[in-house]
Amino acid sequence: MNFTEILCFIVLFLVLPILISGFIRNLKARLQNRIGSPLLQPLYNLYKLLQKSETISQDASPLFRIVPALNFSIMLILAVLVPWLPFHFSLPGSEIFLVLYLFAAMRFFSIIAALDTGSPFSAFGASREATLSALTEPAIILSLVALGIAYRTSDLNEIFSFSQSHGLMQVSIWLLSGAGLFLASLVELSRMPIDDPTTHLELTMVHEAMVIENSGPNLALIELAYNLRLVVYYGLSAQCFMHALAVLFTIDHATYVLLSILAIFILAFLTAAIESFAVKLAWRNNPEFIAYALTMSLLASLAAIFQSAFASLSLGNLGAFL
Amino acid sequence: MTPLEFLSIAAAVFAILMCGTGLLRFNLFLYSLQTFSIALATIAQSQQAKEPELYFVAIAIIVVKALAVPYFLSWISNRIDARSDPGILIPIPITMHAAIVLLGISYPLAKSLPHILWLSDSTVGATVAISLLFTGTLFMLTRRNALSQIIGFLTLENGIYLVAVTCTRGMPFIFEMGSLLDVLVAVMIAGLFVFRIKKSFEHIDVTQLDGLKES
Amino acid sequence: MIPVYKKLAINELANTIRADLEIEGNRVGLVTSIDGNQLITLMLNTRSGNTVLYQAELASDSYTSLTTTIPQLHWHERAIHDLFGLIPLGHPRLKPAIINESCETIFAPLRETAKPISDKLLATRDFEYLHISGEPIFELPVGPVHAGIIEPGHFMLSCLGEDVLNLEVRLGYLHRGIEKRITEIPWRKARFVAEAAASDTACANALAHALAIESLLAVEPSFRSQGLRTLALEIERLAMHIGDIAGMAYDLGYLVIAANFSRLRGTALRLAELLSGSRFLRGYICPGGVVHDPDRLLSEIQRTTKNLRENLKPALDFFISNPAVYERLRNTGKLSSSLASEFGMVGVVARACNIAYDCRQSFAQGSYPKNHPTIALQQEGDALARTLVRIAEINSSLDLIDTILSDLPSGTIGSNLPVDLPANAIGIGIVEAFRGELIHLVITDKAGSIKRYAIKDPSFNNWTGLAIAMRNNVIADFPICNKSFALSYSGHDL
Amino acid sequence: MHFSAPYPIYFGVAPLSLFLDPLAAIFVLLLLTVTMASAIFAPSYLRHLTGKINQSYFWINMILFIVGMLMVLLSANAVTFLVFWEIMSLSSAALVASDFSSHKAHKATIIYLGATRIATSLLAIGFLWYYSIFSSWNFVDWKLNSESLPAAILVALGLCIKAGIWPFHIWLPYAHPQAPAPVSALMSGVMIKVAIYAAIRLFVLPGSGSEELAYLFIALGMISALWGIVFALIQTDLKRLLAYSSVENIGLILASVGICLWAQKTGMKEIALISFVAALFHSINHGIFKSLLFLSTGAIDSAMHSREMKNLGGLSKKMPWTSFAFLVGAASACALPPLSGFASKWLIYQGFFTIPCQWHGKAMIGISLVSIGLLAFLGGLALACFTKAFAISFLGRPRSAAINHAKEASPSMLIAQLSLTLITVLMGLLSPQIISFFSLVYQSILVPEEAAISGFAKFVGPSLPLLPLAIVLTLLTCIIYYSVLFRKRKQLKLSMTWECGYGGLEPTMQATAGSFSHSIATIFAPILHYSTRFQISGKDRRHFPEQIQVETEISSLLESSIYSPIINSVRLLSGHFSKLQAGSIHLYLLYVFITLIALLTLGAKS
Repeated sequence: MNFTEILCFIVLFLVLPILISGFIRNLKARLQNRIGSPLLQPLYNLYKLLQKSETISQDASPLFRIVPALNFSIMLILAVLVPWLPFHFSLPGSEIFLVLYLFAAMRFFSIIAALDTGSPFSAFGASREATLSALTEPAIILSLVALGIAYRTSDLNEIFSFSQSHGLMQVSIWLLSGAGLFLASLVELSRMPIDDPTTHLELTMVHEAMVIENSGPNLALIELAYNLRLVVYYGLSAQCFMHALAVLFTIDHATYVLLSILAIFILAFLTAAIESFAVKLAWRNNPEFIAYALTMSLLASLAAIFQSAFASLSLGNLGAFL
Repeated sequence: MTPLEFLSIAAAVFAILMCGTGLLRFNLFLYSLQTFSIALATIAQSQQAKEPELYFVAIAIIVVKALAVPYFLSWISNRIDARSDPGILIPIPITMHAAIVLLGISYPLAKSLPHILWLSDSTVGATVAISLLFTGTLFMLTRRNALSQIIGFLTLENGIYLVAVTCTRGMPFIFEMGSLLDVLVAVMIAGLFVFRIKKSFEHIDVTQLDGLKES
Repeated sequence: MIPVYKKLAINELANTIRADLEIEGNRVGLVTSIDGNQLITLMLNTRSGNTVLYQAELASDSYTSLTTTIPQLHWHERAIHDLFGLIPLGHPRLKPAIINESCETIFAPLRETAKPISDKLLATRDFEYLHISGEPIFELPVGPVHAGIIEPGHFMLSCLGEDVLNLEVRLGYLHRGIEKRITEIPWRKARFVAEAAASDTACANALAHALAIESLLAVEPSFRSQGLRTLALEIERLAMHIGDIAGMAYDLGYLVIAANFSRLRGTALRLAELLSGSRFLRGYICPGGVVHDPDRLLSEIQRTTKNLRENLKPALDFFISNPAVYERLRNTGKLSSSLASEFGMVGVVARACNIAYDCRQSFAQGSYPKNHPTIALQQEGDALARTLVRIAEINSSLDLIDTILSDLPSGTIGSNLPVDLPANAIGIGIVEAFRGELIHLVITDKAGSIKRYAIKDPSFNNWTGLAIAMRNNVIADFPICNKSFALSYSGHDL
Repeated sequence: MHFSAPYPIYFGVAPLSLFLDPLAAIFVLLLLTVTMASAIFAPSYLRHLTGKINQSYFWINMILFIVGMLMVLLSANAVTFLVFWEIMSLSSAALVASDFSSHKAHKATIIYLGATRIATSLLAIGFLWYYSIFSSWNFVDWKLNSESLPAAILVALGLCIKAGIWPFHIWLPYAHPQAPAPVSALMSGVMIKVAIYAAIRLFVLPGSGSEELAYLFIALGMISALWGIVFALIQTDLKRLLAYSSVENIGLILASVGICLWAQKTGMKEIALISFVAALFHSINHGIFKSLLFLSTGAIDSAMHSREMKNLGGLSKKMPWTSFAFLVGAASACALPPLSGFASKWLIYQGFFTIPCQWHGKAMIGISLVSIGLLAFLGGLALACFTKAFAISFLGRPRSAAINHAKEASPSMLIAQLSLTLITVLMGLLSPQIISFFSLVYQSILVPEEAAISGFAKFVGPSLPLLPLAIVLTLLTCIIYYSVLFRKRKQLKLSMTWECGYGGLEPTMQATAGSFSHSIATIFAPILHYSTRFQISGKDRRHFPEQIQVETEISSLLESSIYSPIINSVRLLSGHFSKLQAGSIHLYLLYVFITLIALLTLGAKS
């Protein structure tokens, strides 16, 4: 990795989280024929929140204030470990299970922080988060494992480097994994159709209900971590789609980088469109939506196994398989 | 992997996704996509096998099965106010995962098929064809709405067609057209039946049709 | 209209009401008191359009609760308790309804001042929830101030996980003393107070007030003004229903449709502005007629209606033909037909439960006798049924507006009213507001001034329905249930 | 490191024979660590049980129990094993019964005794069978081949009962909560691992592997894991929750053992190594963090005299150190990096993941894919389970008045907990080193190819940079906390939790244990038999219910539809048998006579 790439990474790392969430907000407004807030509104919000003083519940334990900082730092580490942009730090530890359990750690702490204040709203937010994440976890792991099987490694950096390409089967693995990740990330990020981030109704929310007791700089950290999580998830699925593209066409690196960023914006656009045109699911129907994410990842792993089967066919050990 | 196989895998995926929702209109949309990819697969096959009349078959499939039939069925579902299917036996998401397992199983099955015309690269096609048969049957098994039964049947029919396209070099043109016409007529008649059932029973729940055996 | 007036002994009252309710088409309109010395009960017959007013004198501050045998009176009795300090003995849910419990003692604003409140009434007014026992139950307080721009009301949901087992509605934050105020001002000014009872129902309230006063004075407004009044009422219904659908779409997360309907509500409100000069039709209807003839603007109104209809149709189709909307609303907030009639639901809620009651037919006035719309009925009683009823009513209102506009009788718009109200008279105005049956009851004293002015908003009946419909739904369905009932807080609290 | 010391003491057929190899040494180390912690913990813990249990009775049984376990781990032949196994089982049963007054303890002891009886008899039959095949009591002589497979399966079932594997786990959630906390820690932390140790010694160490046993272990293990965590999730008693969570973890360990057996059979050296280390490491980890959690629960119990979550809440302010220890234990149970639970769970994942990557074995690929998905799901459920356990007990507002009088546990109890906490953290941070040490153990016993070992070491090191990760994480957190939050501490306002303007929320207005897990429980309603029971009373129930009582019920499908019918029929049968025992001498003489004739005829035949 050369200096320009590191510079690009840092710039995108700083700019994209704000820009993407601003973009989604603005686009949603435009789809409703409103002018909408400026693209940098999330930044202004963060600035405002950082200036504010903070009110916390008298029932809260010290954990309550440590968790936002802790979660944000986990998120920073994750953003470096996960290859969500087409630049690769060859850092150790960028490993499927480690990365996913770091995400799980964030969830663990945010659930605990939500329950810390003893607020009934954050309580059911936490309960929902726990339920949904348990259902989504298999989908996320399996879509990454499918890629892992295809490349025979659990190292994400290796998976997302362009080591091999095997034609259309590879394309389908990438596409299905990308789709699985994207659908699962909609659940993970509590967006439509699971959770409506724009609604004012505290009763229907997941993420917003969990952080209902947080305020000021504390909330700013949570928002920032959320925005970062959003781009990391979207970036990862965008990378999946881009790899599918790269199997089909030869693209030079600069174009590839631009296209990757474009892909993230396209996913953001998709989110905005879903949030404008989709109807929020009833709570009991959420598993049906998550089932789609799981289906995509299962199909991806099936495709990966098929591909291995073909690879082994070409190696001549067909007998071992049949 | 050839484009034919890629497209047929897409068809299998759409068929499996179809199992995951009870919303009839979404089912029909996915069915339409599935048929569309099968039609494209036919075109790919026609190029590969140099059989130009398959072009016409593909176009006919698109017009009849991918557009007309779904449109007709969605019109009926609007008319009789049937929008979703609650499912029966097992929860709808599980049906979808079962369909994936069946897709996995169809691979060894396809390999063990006595090959009429053994092309090493059409194993995937045969796998998909078998999985479409499975998926269609599973769909019919686990749904209670009469319209879903028709959709399941059509999926099954797609599977049979795909066997014909991938495992043989396609049936004679006239048979294709004939069977296509049959499907169209069958759907029309089934649609009319659904109307009648709705009129005489006030519902189109096939699980409750066992009440008929009394008379 | 003038009700038939009957005097009863207090111990006969319950039996009489029950006997009356046995008869097809009879329902209880309103139970209240005049000055704390008696109970009056307004019975309505929805078939013949006749009304009966029973009056039963009270010997003391307490009486045997009617609720124990007639469940639908529980809210009325709570209101009487708040307003007059009368105690219904044996009432299963005696707690503040109209005046919030933060007024720690009963001050009974409508009570005859001469009569003091006995000491035992000065008990605490704590709002006792129905506590559900069991380890896993947790309670979720919501409100009174909500995150959206809505009126204050507090809800207590007792939940098991996501499932709501019980909903307690706690209102009374908006009590403004409207009923009291009307008796204190000259009757000619009263219409401004009356229509402020619920501002989104301003037109219906003004009309009910006008009808009540006119029935006292035995004045018949001109045909043209009757047509204009019906027009105004239908425009209000149209605008508010569109607004409710927009709210529903918003709660469903269907943002594009929500934005679209919100815009169309603006168009409907523009119709109101063209007709009356006020977007919410305030100050338009007065006893004796209407205040302003939109003669030149009628063609403009016609054009806007046509425009609105054209825009509305695709939006409505888009909304309701979406199977996801359909599925989301179906079986959400289900209210059984039997419970709905036992608790005396009115309006959209009742019609969604297959109860064919529409004041536009039962108590037709204005242009309704000539061309009343068919009653939009649904069977299921869920949020979907209520939405479908609203949509049917939007369409019928549009038709009605067109019909009225096409042959509006010519003539004057107002008539001269006598200076004084008759003494010891009773007048009622019953109007189908967009939420349902709205009743204004005027009783004058022997000097001919208003002694008691009672308003019964449709929400008054329907709040109970919301609490029942929420049972066994999930928490996340509460906003949708609430929106499908679309109840008024201020109309209830008065 | 081999050490063998046969003694000329005979148990009828075989000498008392002990030996210590690295494998046994690791388990002995676990035993000693947990024993140490429990011993430090016990004296002040027992103070709150004064009057309920007899101290000398407790200590005698405790020592017997520990010695029993130690000797089981050290025994070199089957007879020694069985003798000390019995001592271990019976003394632990006596410990479960230590609270004489409690009816629950009686029931738990009976169930536990029944389970251990069956386990011992299965083991005894299996061992005899083994002996008849190999004509030796020594474990080293026992091979795993097609001939000895039935015996192996019998032994495996016996061990599964002891380990609390589905469907034999029934005794575990009764016995563990009833025992005093130090004993639960030993039982859950070590005793059930002894069964795993025996499984490893008997089935893995022969080195030949077995597919049948592997499939049995994987199936039972994964089912136990799912079953255990689902049941753990809906418990409201902390100790029962922990007991069920042990079922989950032991299931994962067994599944790993299964993978190891499969890999040995099919010659996948690397996978065998990974899953062996995974099983071993997770046994040790689980031993430590589960003991820690049990001890912390014991500390709560001694402070509050209750383990029901409905009485707890807000304890973190009263018992900060205990709550810290519990938090670390819970995080480790959720396998959060960089704690020890993660490292071993990671290896379990890798065991499954490597199978499709190596592209070997048709059915196993499917199984491993499903298992990975299931593991992820289990991870999510464990997260829900332990966030619930920690947050409902320690966070929020007090749910009962007793909490206001709660005090931090005594120093000795804290030392016990915190030392285990420290071990958990250290084992996580040093996991690459520990893992390579464990792989050496495997090497020293089984001598696999060098290539597998070196490949494995290369693969673990960079993939698990937990120590640098922890350091970076801590630094980052401190920097962010200091720069964003700490600076503003002067502006910090304390206020009530948002209470809708009502002035103080009631204790019921916060998450309850039952509500938190309700959504997931309804998903699993079919296997949990989860149902909600309403009792509505009042004069006019239709319109104005006056009292609503809600209870959720779970009854395990296994208990209701398999075990109780069996127990009932046994009871019925034993009723019939009791008629045989009429008390008449003549009747007994008749039995003797019949037996004599029967034996003579049998003897004549052979």
